[in-house]
Amino acid sequence: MLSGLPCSVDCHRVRRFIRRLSLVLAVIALLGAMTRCVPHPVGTTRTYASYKGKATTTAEGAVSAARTVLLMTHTAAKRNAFSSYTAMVIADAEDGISGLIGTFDSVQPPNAEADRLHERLDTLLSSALTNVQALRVAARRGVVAELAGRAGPLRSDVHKLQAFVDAHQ
Amino acid sequence: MRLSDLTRVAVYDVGGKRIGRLNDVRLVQDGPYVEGFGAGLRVAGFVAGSGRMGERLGFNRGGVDGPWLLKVFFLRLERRGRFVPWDKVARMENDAIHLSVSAAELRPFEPDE
Amino acid sequence: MKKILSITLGILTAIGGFVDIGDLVANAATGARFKMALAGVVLIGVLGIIVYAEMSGRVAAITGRPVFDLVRERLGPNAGGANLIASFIINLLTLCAELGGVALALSMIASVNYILLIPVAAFLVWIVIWKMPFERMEEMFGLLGLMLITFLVALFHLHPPWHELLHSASHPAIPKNETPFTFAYYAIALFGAAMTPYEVFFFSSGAVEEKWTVDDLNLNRANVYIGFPLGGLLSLSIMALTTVVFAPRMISVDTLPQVALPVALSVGKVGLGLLIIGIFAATFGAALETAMSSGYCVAQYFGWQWGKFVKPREAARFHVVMLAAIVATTLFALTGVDPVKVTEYSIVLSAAALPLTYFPILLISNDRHYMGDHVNGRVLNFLASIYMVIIAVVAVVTIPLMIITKAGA
Amino acid sequence: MTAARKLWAVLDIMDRQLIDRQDRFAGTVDDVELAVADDGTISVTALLAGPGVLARRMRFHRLGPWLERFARWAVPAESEDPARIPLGRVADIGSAIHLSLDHEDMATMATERWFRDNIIDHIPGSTDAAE
Repeated sequence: MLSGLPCSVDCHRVRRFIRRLSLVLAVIALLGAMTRCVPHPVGTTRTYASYKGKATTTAEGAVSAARTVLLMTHTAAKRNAFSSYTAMVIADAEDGISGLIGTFDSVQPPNAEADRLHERLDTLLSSALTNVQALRVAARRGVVAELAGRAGPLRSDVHKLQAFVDAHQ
Repeated sequence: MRLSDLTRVAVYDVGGKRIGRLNDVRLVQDGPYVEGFGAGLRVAGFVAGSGRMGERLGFNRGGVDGPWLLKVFFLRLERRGRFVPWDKVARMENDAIHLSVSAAELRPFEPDE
Repeated sequence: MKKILSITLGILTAIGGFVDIGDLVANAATGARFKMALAGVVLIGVLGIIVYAEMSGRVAAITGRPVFDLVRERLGPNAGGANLIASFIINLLTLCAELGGVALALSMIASVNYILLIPVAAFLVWIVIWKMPFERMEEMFGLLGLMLITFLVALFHLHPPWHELLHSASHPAIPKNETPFTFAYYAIALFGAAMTPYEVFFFSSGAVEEKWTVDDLNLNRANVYIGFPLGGLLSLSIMALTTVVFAPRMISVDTLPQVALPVALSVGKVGLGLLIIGIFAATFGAALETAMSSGYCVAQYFGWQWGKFVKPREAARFHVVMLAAIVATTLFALTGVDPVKVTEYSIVLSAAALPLTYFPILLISNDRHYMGDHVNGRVLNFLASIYMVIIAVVAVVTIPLMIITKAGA
Repeated sequence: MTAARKLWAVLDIMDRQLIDRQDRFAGTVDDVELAVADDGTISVTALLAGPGVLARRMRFHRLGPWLERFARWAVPAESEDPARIPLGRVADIGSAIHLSLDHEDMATMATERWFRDNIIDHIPGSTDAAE
């Protein structure tokens, strides 16, 4: 191009600016392209397949939270944890599940099939949330040792959620 | 005058060809005596190069001695710069230094100087 | 005992770097998600920080110049200033998260919402910086942080399948429900956690605070060779614990209390209690490290008087910077931001800023005008060069990866 | 007689830590002042330190001179320009630059003094020795 010819300071600056700008734009374009390759748990969706993907991710999250609670009740039953700590772990799981419900509900189901899927998962999630809540209340009251005995309903929620995940993968 | 008024100023040879920017200034402690310091610091010359940071990390001019990979890389960069003794400066303007010699007569700085 | 106390600088630096709030959770999360597949990254990170922390301590001992002084001196005010802004923001983000971490650790015992404990945590951090001599500070929090060894004890007590753990570590494989991008993202988070720049800011400034000289080079080595591997060991034992306890149950880790659950399961209340003390000390230590690093960076860039070796009124700007940093981050933490998320971001951002910090250290530790005969040896330079390349690659790919994976989601 | 010492102005002097005669940190070398003698030789006459000097060097054309004026006003120094450290007050140029000055007299101290007098001195314990 102009290299070799004398060039004012401004001309150098302009050239450098254009070079940098084009580099930045190229990187942004590349990232945009790559982002589409990665599955996302949340966001808008148009097809049933991607809606199903989001439903599975949500259910997996709920399974993780609920299993944390079960493990906690098991630990607490052996008198292996303080009640303040136990309540905190359960409360965190509860927050997690209600967060998942909120995000999942904000996704628009694309068709009638998705509506049915939504309804089924919603039932499972709210049941899990209710049962975790009950355990949290019990833990806050200090009846930590009895938690394991009260965890039966949550255990069956986990089974159902896991079955949901397995069925839709 | 401040050192920062000199650094990064464009340098032109006797034929008006741009040979780069002023990178660093060579000081020799043989100037007029300064009470409390000793012999003064006299400007003996300067190095003109591209003005990029890679050329003033101290591999050629300073004491940086390794690692091998970086040394090879940055020494080549620094060697692109040319040393200009101050007596070869014809005139100085606000944003330009004009030399009384041609670019071909200049050579890279040798650390022993 | 005196010997143990003299390496607490390394221990505190390493614990604050490797097992602060973000890393506690990041290590646990990687174990649960990838089993031990990323253990190698921790080892690579440990070796990297050993190489560069040793250099920074040696330069500080011989010349009295801490890291940010070198950054300004060799990179100049512009690139040095860019590093200052980046490092300062990273320090603030991390400090904010650590204050949350200290509060969380307290609330695991105290049954009080952790948000209410954040101002308490912040005040404690400030009063320690204001009042406590540097050596007392590092001894107290370095030694209390050793309680985190409970992680290791809990791991042994579970009689884990060592062969499987070792196999998973030596044959890293990406689980089939994960993408290479998330795998790489977590690898960078672990590497970035091992090599967070505030470790060398703190370590080298600490060497100056303790007035190390050329006679203390062995002390420097002892601090580095014991402290950082210890941090790495803790990090790996957390990963192994969650590999054993959480991965088979498909539990993913995203909160700090969850990290302690395998320990409670394995060694019970006493272990849990000791662990919580350790977590408190580690997050508190990291809060001290980042709060003071924010003061060190700014003061060293501008050449102001800094350090706890003078009275606060003789280093007024240094103390004002730290006080302002604590106040600002406390307000930010009180908004209820998730401390774990905040450190994850700050670790990854710091990975992008690594070269501007580590490159000047490498230059000066090779500069005969500074170091005389104590310049780097060949083997060290060979290793350091390899790490410089790794650091440069990491710096380039970090932010793109963060965008692609939506921060590891 | 030994050969005269040789230095690079940017590499060996610019941006180095200044240390005063009581071993306190006293700013960094933010610029170097040069003067042309009658015979055309140029020599270093002073080191310059202070936020204004740095800002001007970094091409903040308004902020730099303004900060320099502020420092001159705020620091009641013996010398008329507190940002200026005459070469005669430079004791040694090494990995840091040692001065035979007191840092209280320097431009870099203007903000330090303000923060000390208006904030730090109001907090109990500010004069406690740390060790």
